[in-house]
Amino acid sequence: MKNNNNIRFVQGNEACVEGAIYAGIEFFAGYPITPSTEIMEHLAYRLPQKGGKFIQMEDEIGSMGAIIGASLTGHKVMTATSGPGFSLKQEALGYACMAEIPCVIANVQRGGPSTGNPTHVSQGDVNQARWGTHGDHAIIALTASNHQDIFKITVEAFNMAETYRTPVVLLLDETIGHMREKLVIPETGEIPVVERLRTSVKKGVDYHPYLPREDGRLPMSDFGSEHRYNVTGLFHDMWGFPNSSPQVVNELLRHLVDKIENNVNSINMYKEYWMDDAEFILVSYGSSARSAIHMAKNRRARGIKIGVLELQTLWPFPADMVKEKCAGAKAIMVVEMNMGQIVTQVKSAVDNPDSVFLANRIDGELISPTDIKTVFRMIQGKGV
Amino acid sequence: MKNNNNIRFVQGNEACVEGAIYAGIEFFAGYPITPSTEIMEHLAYRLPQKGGKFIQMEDEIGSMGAIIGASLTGHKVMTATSGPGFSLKQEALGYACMAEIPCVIANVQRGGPSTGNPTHVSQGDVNQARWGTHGDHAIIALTASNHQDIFKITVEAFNMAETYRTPVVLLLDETIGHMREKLVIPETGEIPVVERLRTSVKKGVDYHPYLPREDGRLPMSDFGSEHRYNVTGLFHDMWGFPNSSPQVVNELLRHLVDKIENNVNSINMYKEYWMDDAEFILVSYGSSARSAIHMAKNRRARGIKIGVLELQTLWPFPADMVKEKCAGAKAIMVVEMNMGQIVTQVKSAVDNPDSVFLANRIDGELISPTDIKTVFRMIQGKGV
Amino acid sequence: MERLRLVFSGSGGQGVITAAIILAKAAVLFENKNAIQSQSYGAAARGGATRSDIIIDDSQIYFPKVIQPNVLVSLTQESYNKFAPIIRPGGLLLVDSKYVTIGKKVDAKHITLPMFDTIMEKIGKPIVFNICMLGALIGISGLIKPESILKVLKTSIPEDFMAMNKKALDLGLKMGKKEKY
Amino acid sequence: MERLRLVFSGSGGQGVITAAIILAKAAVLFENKNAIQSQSYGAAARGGATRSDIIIDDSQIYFPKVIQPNVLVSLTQESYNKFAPIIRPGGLLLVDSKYVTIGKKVDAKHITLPMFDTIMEKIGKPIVFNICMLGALIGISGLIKPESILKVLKTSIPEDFMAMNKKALDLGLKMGKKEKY
Amino acid sequence: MTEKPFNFKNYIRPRFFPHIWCPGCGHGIVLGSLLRAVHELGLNKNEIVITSGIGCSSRISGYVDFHSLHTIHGRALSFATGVKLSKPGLKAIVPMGDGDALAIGGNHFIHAARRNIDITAIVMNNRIYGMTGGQFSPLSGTGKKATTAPYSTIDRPFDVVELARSAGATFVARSTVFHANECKDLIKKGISHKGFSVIEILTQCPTYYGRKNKEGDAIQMMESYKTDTVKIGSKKLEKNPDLIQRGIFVENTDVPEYCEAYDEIIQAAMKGKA
Amino acid sequence: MTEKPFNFKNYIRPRFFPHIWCPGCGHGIVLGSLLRAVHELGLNKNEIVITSGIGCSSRISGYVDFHSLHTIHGRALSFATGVKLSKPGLKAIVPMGDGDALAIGGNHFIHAARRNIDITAIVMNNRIYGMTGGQFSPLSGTGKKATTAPYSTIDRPFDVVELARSAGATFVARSTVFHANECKDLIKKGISHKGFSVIEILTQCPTYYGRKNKEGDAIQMMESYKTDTVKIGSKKLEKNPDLIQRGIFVENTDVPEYCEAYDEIIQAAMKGKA
Amino acid sequence: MAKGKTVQHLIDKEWCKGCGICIHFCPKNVLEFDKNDKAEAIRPEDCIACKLCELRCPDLAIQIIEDGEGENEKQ
Amino acid sequence: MAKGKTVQHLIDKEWCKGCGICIHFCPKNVLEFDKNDKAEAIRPEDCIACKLCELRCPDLAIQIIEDGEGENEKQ
Ligand SMILES: Cc1ncc(C[n+]2csc(CCOP(=O)(O)OP(=O)(O)O)c2C)c(N)n1
Ligand SMILES: Cc1ncc(C[n+]2csc(CCOP(=O)(O)OP(=O)(O)O)c2C)c(N)n1
Ligand code: SF4
Ligand code: SF4
Ligand code: SF4
Ligand code: SF4
Ligand code: SF4
Ligand code: SF4
Ligand SMILES: [Mg+2]
Ligand SMILES: [Mg+2]
Repeated sequence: MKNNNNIRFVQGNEACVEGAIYAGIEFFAGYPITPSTEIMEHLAYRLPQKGGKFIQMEDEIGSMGAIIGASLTGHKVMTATSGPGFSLKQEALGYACMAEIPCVIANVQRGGPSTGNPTHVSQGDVNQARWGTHGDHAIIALTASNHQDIFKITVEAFNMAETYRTPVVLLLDETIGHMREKLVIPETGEIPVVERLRTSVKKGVDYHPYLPREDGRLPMSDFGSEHRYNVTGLFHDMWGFPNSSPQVVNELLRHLVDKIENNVNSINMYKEYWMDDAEFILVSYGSSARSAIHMAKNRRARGIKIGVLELQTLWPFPADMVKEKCAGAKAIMVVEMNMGQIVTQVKSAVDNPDSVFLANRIDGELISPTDIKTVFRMIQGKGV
Repeated sequence: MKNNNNIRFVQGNEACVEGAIYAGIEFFAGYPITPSTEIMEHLAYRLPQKGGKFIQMEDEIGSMGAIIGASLTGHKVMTATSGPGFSLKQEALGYACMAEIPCVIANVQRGGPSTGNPTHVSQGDVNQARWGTHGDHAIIALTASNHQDIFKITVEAFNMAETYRTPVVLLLDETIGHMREKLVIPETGEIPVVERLRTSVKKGVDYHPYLPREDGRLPMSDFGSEHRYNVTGLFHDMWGFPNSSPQVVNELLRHLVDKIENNVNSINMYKEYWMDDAEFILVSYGSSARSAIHMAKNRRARGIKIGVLELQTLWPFPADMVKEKCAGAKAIMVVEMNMGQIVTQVKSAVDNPDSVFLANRIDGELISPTDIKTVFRMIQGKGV
Repeated sequence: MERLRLVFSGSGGQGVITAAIILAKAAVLFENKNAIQSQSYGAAARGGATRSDIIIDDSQIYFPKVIQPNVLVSLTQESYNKFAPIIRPGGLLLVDSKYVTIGKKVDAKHITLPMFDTIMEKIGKPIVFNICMLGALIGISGLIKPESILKVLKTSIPEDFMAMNKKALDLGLKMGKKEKY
Repeated sequence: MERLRLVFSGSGGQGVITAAIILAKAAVLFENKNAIQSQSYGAAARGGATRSDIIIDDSQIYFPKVIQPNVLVSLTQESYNKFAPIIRPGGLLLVDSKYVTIGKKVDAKHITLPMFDTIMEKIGKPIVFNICMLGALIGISGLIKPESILKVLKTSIPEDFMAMNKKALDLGLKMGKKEKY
Repeated sequence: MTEKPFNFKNYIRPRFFPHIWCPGCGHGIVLGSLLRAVHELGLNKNEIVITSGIGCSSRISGYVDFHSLHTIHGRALSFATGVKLSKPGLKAIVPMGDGDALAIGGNHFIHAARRNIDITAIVMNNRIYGMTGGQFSPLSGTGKKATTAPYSTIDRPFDVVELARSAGATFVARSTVFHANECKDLIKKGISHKGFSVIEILTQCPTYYGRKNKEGDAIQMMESYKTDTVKIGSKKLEKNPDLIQRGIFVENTDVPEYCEAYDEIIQAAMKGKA
Repeated sequence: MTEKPFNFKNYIRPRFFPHIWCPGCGHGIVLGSLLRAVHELGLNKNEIVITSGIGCSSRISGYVDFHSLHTIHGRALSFATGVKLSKPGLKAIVPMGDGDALAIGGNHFIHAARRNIDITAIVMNNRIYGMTGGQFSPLSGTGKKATTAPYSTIDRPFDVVELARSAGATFVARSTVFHANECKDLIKKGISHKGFSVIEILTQCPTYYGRKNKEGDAIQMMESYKTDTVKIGSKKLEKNPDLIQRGIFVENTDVPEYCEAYDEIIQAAMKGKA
Repeated sequence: MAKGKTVQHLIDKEWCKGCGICIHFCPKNVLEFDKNDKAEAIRPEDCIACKLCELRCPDLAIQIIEDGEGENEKQ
Repeated sequence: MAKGKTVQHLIDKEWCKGCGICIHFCPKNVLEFDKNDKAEAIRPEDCIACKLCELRCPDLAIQIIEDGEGENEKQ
């Protein structure tokens, strides 16, 4: 059994903080907003203990700018926010996509649009995470439904940010962020941690910050070290200098999208519950998945062949995996707390879109096993 | 024939300004950004001539705030921007959705993400217009491919903003915004102009700013007049006061989405070219549509049964109309300048998604008839 | 162990949320159980009735909210009025005699204890009211070992305050043990 | 009328874009034609070679860019070098003798005229160089009535400058008419 | 002074009372002063638009029976700019939290001041982010505790008066909720002033700032406003230059107001003068 | 002074020359002054990070052979804050346009000043948005013409020096491109200063500001910098108080620098003092 | 204002949150907490109608009505 | 600096944009436009090596090399 010191009873936001610390976070910049604030509060306390830096910026835009700057000096960085702040970060988030800056952005979702329902749960920012900034681009967005998994996907978020040189969005939600439950801090080495890939090009030899290696990866050089190069949000050549020639634009944009979309399988994380013989499948994620699992467990106990596919990677959407897992199911219910954002993806992914149903709740209350059961009964033609 | 005085030779951005003037714009706030700047420059000149107000704000966020404030005093309002500024406006745009503020936001698209390719054309912000702000919501987004149509859809944008009490996004692009062509200013009355629906509730009688009438519409009361009410970005009751009860949240969110999505047919604007007997269909919009029409016209001349469906309403996406028009086509090519944003919608809409192809260009150059022809040849199995 | 669903309710300053966290934490850290604690946030938390939900179980807990508590603790009249109706038939209702007057009974064991008055009389510090309540609850139900609570307290409050807290817990325990359940 | 595709090119201060707008506007407002004018924006426009495309036609014009111009006007060596290769076989190339030295010929009628020198000699103001160029182009091709240009100018420049502009246009016309095309 | 005696019931939306602020929160005193100021100026409720952002302070807009516009965090002044410029006959009042006004909202603050648009900004300075639970603000000052400064703050504070002055505000004043009558008078002057006016009011957040910084309860915090502040130029400053000054720091009536200046643009434009 | 004589070729990226700025644009003179300042300070190019936003001025970062970070409009100081705080050994230099620094970027400007983080902000003030083609800026001043002010501006200008001072900058200076040597000296002092330093440099945009406002060509505009400015406190001010002062307005070395202050937080945290 | 004025202390006990500000700062010690920790005028006769309590009550819970005042309010 | 120093005026005519700043502000009238409107030192002997032209050239197009200076640069 685990060393007792490694067991914690914490909020999900704190689990995220501990995951970030495990992953090696060195810099955080943020601006408080419910229900994400505990992430920054804990990091204000935890980071300097490890020699890391914490700064409360004047707003969310500045926070996003600061973490990009700090990433370029060679540090692992993160910011955290919720809906309104996530909207404000979009311009700079697009910059991080374009300039290929490793960074993690946690969005602990609350009810929107606008100021909305600040202290209530929602999963309404899923599509925004994909499309919130202007222009074509690709993004990685991860989520989790319990504290152990929050810890893990936070580590993975940092890993993927470094691996793909990209911003990674952590889509948590108010329920999971605020509730407390057990967290067992893994031993060092238990979860692999990806360190920044730095260039091995020596002083005096040309370093091309934006020329992908054979394996597609782009080693970085820290600001302050021997290689002086340029970073810009304009389309740019392999040295990082602005270039708007059609060929350069075309290649860079495809690179930005392909490096994510072509790695959908490596990026994809998910969990399965009773899926082996499932005739009915609940596809869910984040705190909704807790209710889905709860409901499925109960129904299984009554002999119904129902399973749960819990998505942890929302973007790039793992369409092939979903298609495969759902093949042959009588009905698929997507359980989410919005007007139907992932259900659209699932419908496009599966062979028979008509077998896909939405079990949702948008009123700020956590969707309950009973809510899902109601939809299930209706699908079965049993009424409510 | 038209009075010569009504014929202009102008940029698309100016056509948009003239449309706004025709629609009765009274207030504009903005911050310059290529390639939208001419809209504000012309309005700086045109508005005070009519007693209207123009203000250059400190940034795009402030501009969005200012037009919302001015709308509430009873004026027709607009702002204009491009990608980076559109990203910055997202938070306040969500406010306008939530508080149901009539306003028009022009986004003259350039290459993204980030600073991208500022002086080159793109249609990369289509999905952002739909999902850029946090939380579930619905939006109206219109576009056009020539100056006469820009004029008209600008008027329609103001009309729809008033009719549905909602922000309307005008998605123009660099090519159409900057190029000059003929514009004939319609006579007064030629295009109907929707005036703001003001409440007829008398002084002393309870006015409910957020209680839809039988016909679904919400008459407004100007700030400064007899009815004092509250406007907020929080979920709110029929008086506009914050309320987070699940029932209120649920109803308001459904109202915000339904008032748009349920009126998709009234909101839908499109044009058809040679569609009657078309075996091949080009679905396009904005400046891409010019190339599509050009190409189709040429192919028709060679006897090929090809037609063009030009979308002017992008959101809410007119799925039923597209499905109907495309039924029976051998192949459908979506012509757009992005990595495939509307093509995804078309695929979901039609019966046979496998017959839908993307003809796109993302390098900052206007897609050409030849580019489309190349894709067409490949579809026909003729190679390049 | 059967799944335990508790709701602690009261008003802002009474420490019901703290009590809930202590209880759940004790169960997790020192009794090898699973537990979940959650609470209402926002405006309601500042004025009005505060509520914290706790679920304790040996197995994994998924849905984290309590819809019908086995155990309801109410330390104000307002919270009692609001939450008494949701108590599970056959459950336990614990209220403080100074703050709550029982109205229409529900199908549950009703226990009213003079927790606040006892604390004020024997210790004089309202700040340990919540710990006394925990003691009483444990006394009644035995849902956890009192030592586990003390272990949690040891990690979270200054040494000097331990004695007072222990005393409050004991006072509660004593009162609680007298009640049959 | 056959579709006319023109490219005017030169450097920043020479007024080639203005000339393009005037020409297209004249066609639309005073000759009942359709016309489209576009230009390159951004960094390239500030330094380097400026380019403006014009398409004139009786019928509707959709694709607005000129890929291969029937008519290319180049007022700098750099722009000549850059754009000469894209001229349509059998088209017309007009350049200024002061600024451009013709290199490898293309399949098009090459006309070199001392427009700048004439202007400087007869008027002394480089500002009307572009109007002289328009005159020359019209003189050569007759693609539009000179009066239409004057009508456009009347709406856009101060009265005082009209005489000078008219003179520049006439000088161009005279030079142009001598050329056969 | 109007004849009718003051009764706040005429100016509030009673449905929302008792209000949501914590016991002893100074924001309620600011509310009282504002209502009295409006009353004494004899303003018609229909001519007032109160615009606020997000924060405990910003809740004030919901409590008053004026036209009320509760916007997004930090942007209230830009919304108010739209309100005022589009309908200059309205009185635009913008109560703001210190974070709202000077953290996220700092840019709109200095630009509204620069333009000298006729808006009255009341900065309810409790030196903390109250609504989000006690993070430090740009007005907290160094050496303070906050949930985001567990080791105490290193961030220096703005001086609101100096910032407003240098940005161009034409009326700048400061008071505290202890001096509730002075507050009222300054708010009256601010509203009457034609141009951008700023009234900074020190107000206690006992729940977070007070508790975290061991400044005691609301009463003790208000006592400190008495002891730690003086009227501008008071003799006491000589002995103790750290005292905070209260009163009117700037009152400049020579600068054109923005909406009026714009009216001249309209005149010119209508005469065709570009 | 270092021994090696100055040769700008050692500090630029020649590939991008001739640069893209218009003939006579003052931005190039600022570039020259900056390079000389770096040279005379004997700084290692690897220890300099130049961060800029978007604008003609912001293009400067692409021309210099330092680590260069070309960001988004108005936000350069926040990016630079991340650079500096995460690696305090680096010299952070941020050249900014007047719009970039004080329109969209005004908030980051005052907050960087407030924190006193060791960044050198060079405000290249041409009183116009050059890059987007001549809209007025918050430094244009009233009565000017711009593409967005066809009837002339009514917006009052900020005084950069006063704003920086009141926000807390600990080094504030002003010069003009006519006074290129003075610029260089002030930039040197700004870079050497430990804390947030602001150097405002008046620089001409003949293409838009000059042309629109009939201020003549680059030469005439530079002449006006000679005639319209004086050293701080010059006697000439008595006769003509409208003259713009040049020199060092603030130089305060008593205030802790932000990164150094944060190091103390780290010390405390490592010792477990929360 | 002379001492001994006839003054009504209207205290809305629903609104009063018991912060004690009025009590603490009353120059004449007129107010005290009742058993529910709500403000109460226990020495109304000492009141000089300075209205400081009313001005400073954060909850708008006190109104001081002087003799003859408030007439207009009655209809 | 004494007049008559031996001074080299390195002018990069590719970089010079002909703004005339160096010409106008040269205290000794050393510079003028050439026929392509690029700066040229036509009276180099009058140059006092004040380097104002170099300092003020917006295009980094002029370098003033004094006798003996720039040695380190030659390799
Ligand atoms: C864009 C955005 N960022 C952050 C928040 C969260 N937030 C709400 S109020 C607030 C600060 C409140 O502090 P202050 O303005 O000083 O007002 P107070 O509550 O202290 O009166 C913050 C950070 C938000 N609502 N929106
Ligand atoms: C978010 C955003 N808004 C607007 C712009 C457009 N823009 C680019 S530079 C600029 C202003 C340039 O003026 P200034 O900062 O003074 O620099 P200058 O060009 O005059 O040197 C603007 C408005 C942008 N790139 N991004
Ligand atoms: S948290 Fe502070 S500011 Fe907010 S209501 Fe409570 S005391 Fe007032
Ligand atoms: S537009 Fe103005 S600021 Fe920009 S390069 Fe030209 S002269 Fe310089
Ligand atoms: S000041 Fe107001 S809220 Fe506070 S105790 Fe007195 S009456 Fe009650
Ligand atoms: S009016 Fe003055 S004297 Fe009377 S109770 Fe209130 S504070 Fe005391
Ligand atoms: S200052 Fe420089 S660019 Fe201008 S003319 Fe002289 S050498 Fe040429
Ligand atoms: S160094 Fe001085 S004197 Fe010599 S050419 Fe340059 S400006 Fe003239
Ligand atoms: Mg505050
Ligand atoms: Mg500028």
